[in-house]
Amino acid sequence: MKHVNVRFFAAFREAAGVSEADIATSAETLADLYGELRLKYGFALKEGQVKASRNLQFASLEETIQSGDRIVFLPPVAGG
Amino acid sequence: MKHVNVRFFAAFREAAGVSEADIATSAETLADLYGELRLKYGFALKEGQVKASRNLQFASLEETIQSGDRIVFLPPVAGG
Amino acid sequence: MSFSLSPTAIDSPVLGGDLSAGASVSFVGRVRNVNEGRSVTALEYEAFDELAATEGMRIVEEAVRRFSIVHACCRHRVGKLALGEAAIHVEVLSGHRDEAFNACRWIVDEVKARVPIWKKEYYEDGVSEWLVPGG
Amino acid sequence: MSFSLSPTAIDSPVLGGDLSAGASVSFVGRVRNVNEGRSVTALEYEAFDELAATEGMRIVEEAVRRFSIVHACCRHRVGKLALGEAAIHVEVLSGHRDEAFNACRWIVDEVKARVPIWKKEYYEDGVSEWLVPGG
Repeated sequence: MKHVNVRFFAAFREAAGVSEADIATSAETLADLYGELRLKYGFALKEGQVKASRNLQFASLEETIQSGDRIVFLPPVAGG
Repeated sequence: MKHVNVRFFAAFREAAGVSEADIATSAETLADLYGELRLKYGFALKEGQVKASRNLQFASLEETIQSGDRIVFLPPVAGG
Repeated sequence: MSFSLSPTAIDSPVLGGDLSAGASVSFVGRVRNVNEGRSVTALEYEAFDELAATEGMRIVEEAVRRFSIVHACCRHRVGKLALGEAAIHVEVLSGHRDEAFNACRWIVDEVKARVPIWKKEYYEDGVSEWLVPGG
Repeated sequence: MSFSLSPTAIDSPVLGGDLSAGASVSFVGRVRNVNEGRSVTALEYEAFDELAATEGMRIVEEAVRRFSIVHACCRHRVGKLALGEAAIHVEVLSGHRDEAFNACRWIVDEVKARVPIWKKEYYEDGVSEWLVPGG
């Protein structure tokens, strides 16, 4: 099991009911982890609509996660 | 002879040495009048570089002038 | 609508003191009372602060290189906004107006497309929702 | 260069109170210290006031119709200007940013091309001259 920190923003924050969570997971990649969280919290967005950040950088969903990672999944941005 | 009022701006004002003049002329058109003034004051600009205003409206240089007209010849504009 | 000739100084806030910079273009986007036909009563912006700051700065610096402008800055509002309040302000200073207009427009577009900021709209009927552009 | 997230109101002077207008673009053109390689020390603008006012207003009104914008205004300075002083200020308010950028740019271009205002440049070497664009 890997232990990662996940922060939630906007629609994800509201669906999860929390701003962040320490999560134990067997997911290989960010995409795998998003799949797990989507099931757990009922996120509406499909994997194809989501981007990710790992350790405060943009990250591909194909990236492998490691224990200690600080992860954020990003709904489509809507600033401006 | 026609009697018209001519105002001068910018390079024309400096070349003429006055801001306006009441002029008696036998010129038919604005172009003719510009030709007269160009000779009289030594304006550097050729007729093709100049536009005109007659009675506070833009006017074609082909327009016929009449006594009482208020005329301005316009060097190429350079605002902004 | 107005046009006026001013014999006295035009008070216009412009960036910086670089006297080779002759053009300043600024953009303000503010909260409208309507979006796609629905009556909006308020907006809320939420940002992933750390990444938004990094990516926003990257955009501004990229604009300076790409358009050879002298200066650029961008502010984006977060939190809850009333109608008419400014959501984003971009200001660009450059030698000539071409680059100033192009760079300002580019920064606005890139910030909308790249910076992790999300918008929730509150509607007159009591409903609210996080917008999903293209979703 | 800067980018910031602001949790408090962004103070940005925008035109009017029309809450359907979400975008404001403004342009300031100011006196540069150099033009076509010559060191400029000051500028002077002279206008044929009556016709400049008429033609300037025509441009602003034409912009409103042509770009379907909400509001536009333009101020042009006359008299002698020091380096860094604003020569022209255009501000446009519209529903969306596309028209706001296009209309603002168009107004600046049209004012330069059509309004009877003339510019004299004063150079470091003591010479001064009335500019003849394209001449």
